[in-house]
Amino acid sequence: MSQSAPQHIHAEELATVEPGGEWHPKIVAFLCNWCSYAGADLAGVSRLQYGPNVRIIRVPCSARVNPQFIMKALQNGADGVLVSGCHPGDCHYISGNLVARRKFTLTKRFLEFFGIEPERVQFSWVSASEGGRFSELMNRVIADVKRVGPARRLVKNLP
Amino acid sequence: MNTSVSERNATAGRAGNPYIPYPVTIAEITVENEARDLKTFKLVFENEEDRSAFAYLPGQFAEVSVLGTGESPFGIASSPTEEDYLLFTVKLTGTVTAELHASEPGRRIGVRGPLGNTFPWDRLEGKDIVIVSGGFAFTTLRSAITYMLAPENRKKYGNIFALYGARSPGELMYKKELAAWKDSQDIQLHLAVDRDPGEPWDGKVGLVPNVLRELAPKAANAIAMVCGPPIMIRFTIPVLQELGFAKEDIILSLENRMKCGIGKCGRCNVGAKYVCVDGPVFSFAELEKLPPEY
Amino acid sequence: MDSRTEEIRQAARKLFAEDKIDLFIGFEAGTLPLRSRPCFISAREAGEDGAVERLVWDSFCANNLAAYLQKYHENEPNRRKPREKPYPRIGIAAKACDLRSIVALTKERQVQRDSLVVVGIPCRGMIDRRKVEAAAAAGAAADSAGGSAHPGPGGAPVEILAHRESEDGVLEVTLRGGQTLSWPREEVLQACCLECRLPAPEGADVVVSGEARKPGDGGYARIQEFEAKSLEERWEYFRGELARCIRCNACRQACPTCWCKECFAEQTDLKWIGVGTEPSDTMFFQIIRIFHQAGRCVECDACYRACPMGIDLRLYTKKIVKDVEEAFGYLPGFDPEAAPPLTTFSEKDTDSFITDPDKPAGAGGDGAGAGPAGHETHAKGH
Amino acid sequence: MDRATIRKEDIPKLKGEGKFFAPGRKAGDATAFVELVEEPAEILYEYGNVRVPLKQVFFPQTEVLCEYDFDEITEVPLPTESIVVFGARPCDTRALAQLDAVFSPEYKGHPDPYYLRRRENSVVIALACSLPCGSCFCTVTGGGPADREGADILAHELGAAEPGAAKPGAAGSGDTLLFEALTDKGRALLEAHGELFAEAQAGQIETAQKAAAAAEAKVRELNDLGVDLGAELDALKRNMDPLFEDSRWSGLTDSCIGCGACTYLCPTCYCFDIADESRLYKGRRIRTWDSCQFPLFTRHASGHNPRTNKKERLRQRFMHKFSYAVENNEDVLCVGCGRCITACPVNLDIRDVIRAFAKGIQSEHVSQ
Repeated sequence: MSQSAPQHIHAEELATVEPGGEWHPKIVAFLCNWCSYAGADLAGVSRLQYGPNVRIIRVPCSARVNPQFIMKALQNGADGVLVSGCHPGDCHYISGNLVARRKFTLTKRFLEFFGIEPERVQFSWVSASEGGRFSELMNRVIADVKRVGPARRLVKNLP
Repeated sequence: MNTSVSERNATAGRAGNPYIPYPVTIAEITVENEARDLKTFKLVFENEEDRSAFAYLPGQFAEVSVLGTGESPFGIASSPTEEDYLLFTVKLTGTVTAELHASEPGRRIGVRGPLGNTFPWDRLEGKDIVIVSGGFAFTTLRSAITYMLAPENRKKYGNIFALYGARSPGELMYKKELAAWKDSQDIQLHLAVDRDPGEPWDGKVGLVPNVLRELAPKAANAIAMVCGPPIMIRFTIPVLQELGFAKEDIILSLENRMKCGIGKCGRCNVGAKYVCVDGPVFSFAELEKLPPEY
Repeated sequence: MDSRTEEIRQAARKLFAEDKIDLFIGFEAGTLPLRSRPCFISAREAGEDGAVERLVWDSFCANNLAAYLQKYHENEPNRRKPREKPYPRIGIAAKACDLRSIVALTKERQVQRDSLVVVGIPCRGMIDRRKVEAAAAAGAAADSAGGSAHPGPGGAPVEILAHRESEDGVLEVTLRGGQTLSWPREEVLQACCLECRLPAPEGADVVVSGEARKPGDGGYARIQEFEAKSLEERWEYFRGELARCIRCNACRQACPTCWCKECFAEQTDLKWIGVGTEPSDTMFFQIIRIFHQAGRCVECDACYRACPMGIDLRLYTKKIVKDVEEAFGYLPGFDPEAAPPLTTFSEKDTDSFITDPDKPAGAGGDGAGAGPAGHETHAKGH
Repeated sequence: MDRATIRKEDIPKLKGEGKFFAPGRKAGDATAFVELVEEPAEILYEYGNVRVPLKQVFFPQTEVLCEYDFDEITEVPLPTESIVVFGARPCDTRALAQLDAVFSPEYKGHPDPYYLRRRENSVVIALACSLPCGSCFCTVTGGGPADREGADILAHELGAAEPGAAKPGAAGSGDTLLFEALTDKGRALLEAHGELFAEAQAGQIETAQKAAAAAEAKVRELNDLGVDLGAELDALKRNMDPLFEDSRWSGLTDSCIGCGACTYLCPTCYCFDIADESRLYKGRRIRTWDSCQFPLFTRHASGHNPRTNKKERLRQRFMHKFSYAVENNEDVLCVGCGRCITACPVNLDIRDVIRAFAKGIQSEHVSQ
């Protein structure tokens, strides 16, 4: 149904080329509700600058992020995907991010094995108090993705 | 079983391509029941030539097409005598129906059809008609009743008996039509609910097969048309046979998963018959010869 | 035919006679050369003449029979009352890989181990049909000057009419045209058998005689070689292989641990991938299908063997096996108690793949999955 | 000019303005009809049969029906390019004839414009089979290694090895082909390329006929399933229908793993799915091959499924081929190419099924 998450991981909506002609990558960020999302919020209220082409999808825990979400974002044209949760030990659900870490370890290596650029899919930990770290992280990811250019691999060719 | 496929229009879709839907607009959406999972969509053709190409008879169905979500087959609930629009009553079940239910009037969608065969109108002429229905399968029978009650058609048929049951009064669809038919001399309409509704109710109480046995419509020179959930059909057929209806005179309508609606895609077959083109209307005599894959 | 065929028949006869099983799953002769096929004998049939005698064992019993078990042991979720009908008791002829699958399925509660009687067969490795065809084509070309051999069906370079295996491990095939060629079976074994690290059927209830082959080295060398290639080369290879995919789902259906009642690929409400052959969809399907095997894949190569288009799926399944072992010290084996690696964690698990803005840039970590991660850790209970 | 010879090296010159398909090798050992884009084209002659059947040229696995932007439909124009296919085995062209019947407007009252348009614009050149494989049973289904059904031209390799020769001297050792035009479209192609053809000699025609007869005898020797379905359609139908409830189905289908390899690689299986795929509001409606072996094929939105298990699904496949198709089309939906046998991961063999019901037909003969 139209409300379902994956259908809405549409990066297409994001403006990709600014009037000046500079290419801005489309980044989808899956942030855990308790730490990273709050960190992003703090970055916002603290007026810390980071690239505008990020669309944040809030998830209850980084462990909620299924590799299928990442694939779906890439398929729908995201140039980069970031997943961020609480620092190990700080999970709201005690160990969600530790289980997630195993999943992400494999996801990261596996996607690279197929030939997906390592810059495209990144994982991080950001706490609720780390607004500065969040904006630095975003800028880092944006710079990385800019370096490798627009996503081609895995992007679904649709009219 | 009545009108052969080739006699009807060979193009089920725009520009002679049966896969391309006609553009239509949702003119009106009516919530049909208290559970709010049944809505009737009134669709209006955008092009006059499409409207006239879409020549149908009660019993047929069409593929309603929501771009981006897909297509689903629904029985046509309107009658060809209601010339200006098509009606489809849709139960909220899957992705297409959810998208339809979330729509507002004014949305443009598509329709492919008319598809399938019709009720056996040639055979029905001059006969008494017994209609038995339960739940939301009443749609194509609404079409049939409206068609027969039209002034130009009424004299072709004898006595029209209709029994329509639902779980509770709030689940009966087409309230306006039901009210009009109740007052009409042209049809004996009986409404039934499964159990005592605990509210004022002047209809029957009981399951459709039991109420049918009690009302006992005459089988002489009559044909029965039955639509409803499989369990109701299973218990209604013996009652009709008790009443004296021959297997050939019990008319049923089948449903199966469909995609193309034109006999190509291969999924709706029951034995060698394709529900989308050889059906959906079958007599009980025909169905008995087919494997039970529906 | 393997001399152990008779032993397997004896075992099945005994189990039926003692009323220990309702069904026996083994292999029977196939209808094509270089093929044996799964065979099902019910207790009712077992009394008939020649029923148990259908069972054979040879070098072509490659299918992983564990794939059939969930059908008979269907897991009924949220069942409160005890099951009315007992689970059918099944005897199964199992190689080590089938047995490892049975362990994995038992852990996932898809199979009731105590209603199975596993007849373990020390595995000598199974012969790879495609290797034989390729070797035969090369042999025939070298032998009959001035022309190639009679090609076989479906793109096979040569048509093999018959095969014969000798006890001392030589495979002889007869080609159309009467030519015969032979190889020591070691030369034409499946790669997964040559690499197999656990060929002995540990934990079987009955074990037939014979010795299993010597354990192989796991075959990670090819993965390391591939990891060392450039991103571009890896992508091109994947793209080229997947371009042949026809979405027949044979890989998924043949896999004993692909048991979801509804595959993510077929979910319609939450539609993950399209139904067509758009490369992005076929890739999405394979990446996630194989990822779902992390910590569960027993390297039986059922998917690779089943693929009618000969896609190199084993490269990717092996990669996930290697990563799981390197990162979490886990190899799906015979231990029903070991916790699957993705259901647990260790505080010492690697963090090396994390992008840390406080550290110098490097695109977050491992890079190309090249080699083992920084810290090797071990799963709980392993 | 109905019979003429052409040199193999000239075959790519038949391409014309449109598309030209011929057997080729994909990566790995898979073979298929590949589009030859440029000359000199590499055409594969050494093949028993290509793995992916000819249907993919006329009924591609994925086909766009229309595109849409929000609520506006843009029809995708029907294919207009001309198509020349060279080197289809006669079983594949016979399969085309069976598909023609299904997609024709006469079948159930509706045409399939996509398939029909491609067929109208095509010339199909069959290449007679000189060396049938062990899994071939074309003669059982009414065809044969030099069957003419569905083809516009039947080509024969001259100088191909005699089957059973001690030293197979390469299936394609001869460099000349004999063309027999079977339809007007075939004759037109020969005339349009008159400069490439030479008058066929009586000896060449005789050679081709001999090779065809020998190949046919070979198939009969390899696979005599005890029944000639093409000649006994009535008996087949009579014997298949009561089989619906036969207890043997579960034995025949026990080993099925429920994949779609048999149906996707079958040259006559045509079932398809229609689906929308879009990003936001823009997208396309596609149709793709589908398989009766998948549970989703028949599952209603309510969750009810008329065919719940693999026995029922596999029975549907065989009943469709040998009973329903006979009733609807007066022909079986099988050409005996053997692809489903070789592609099956568990060696489930359609010949076992045919043998099983052939017994019923044989016993009819005895009782007569």
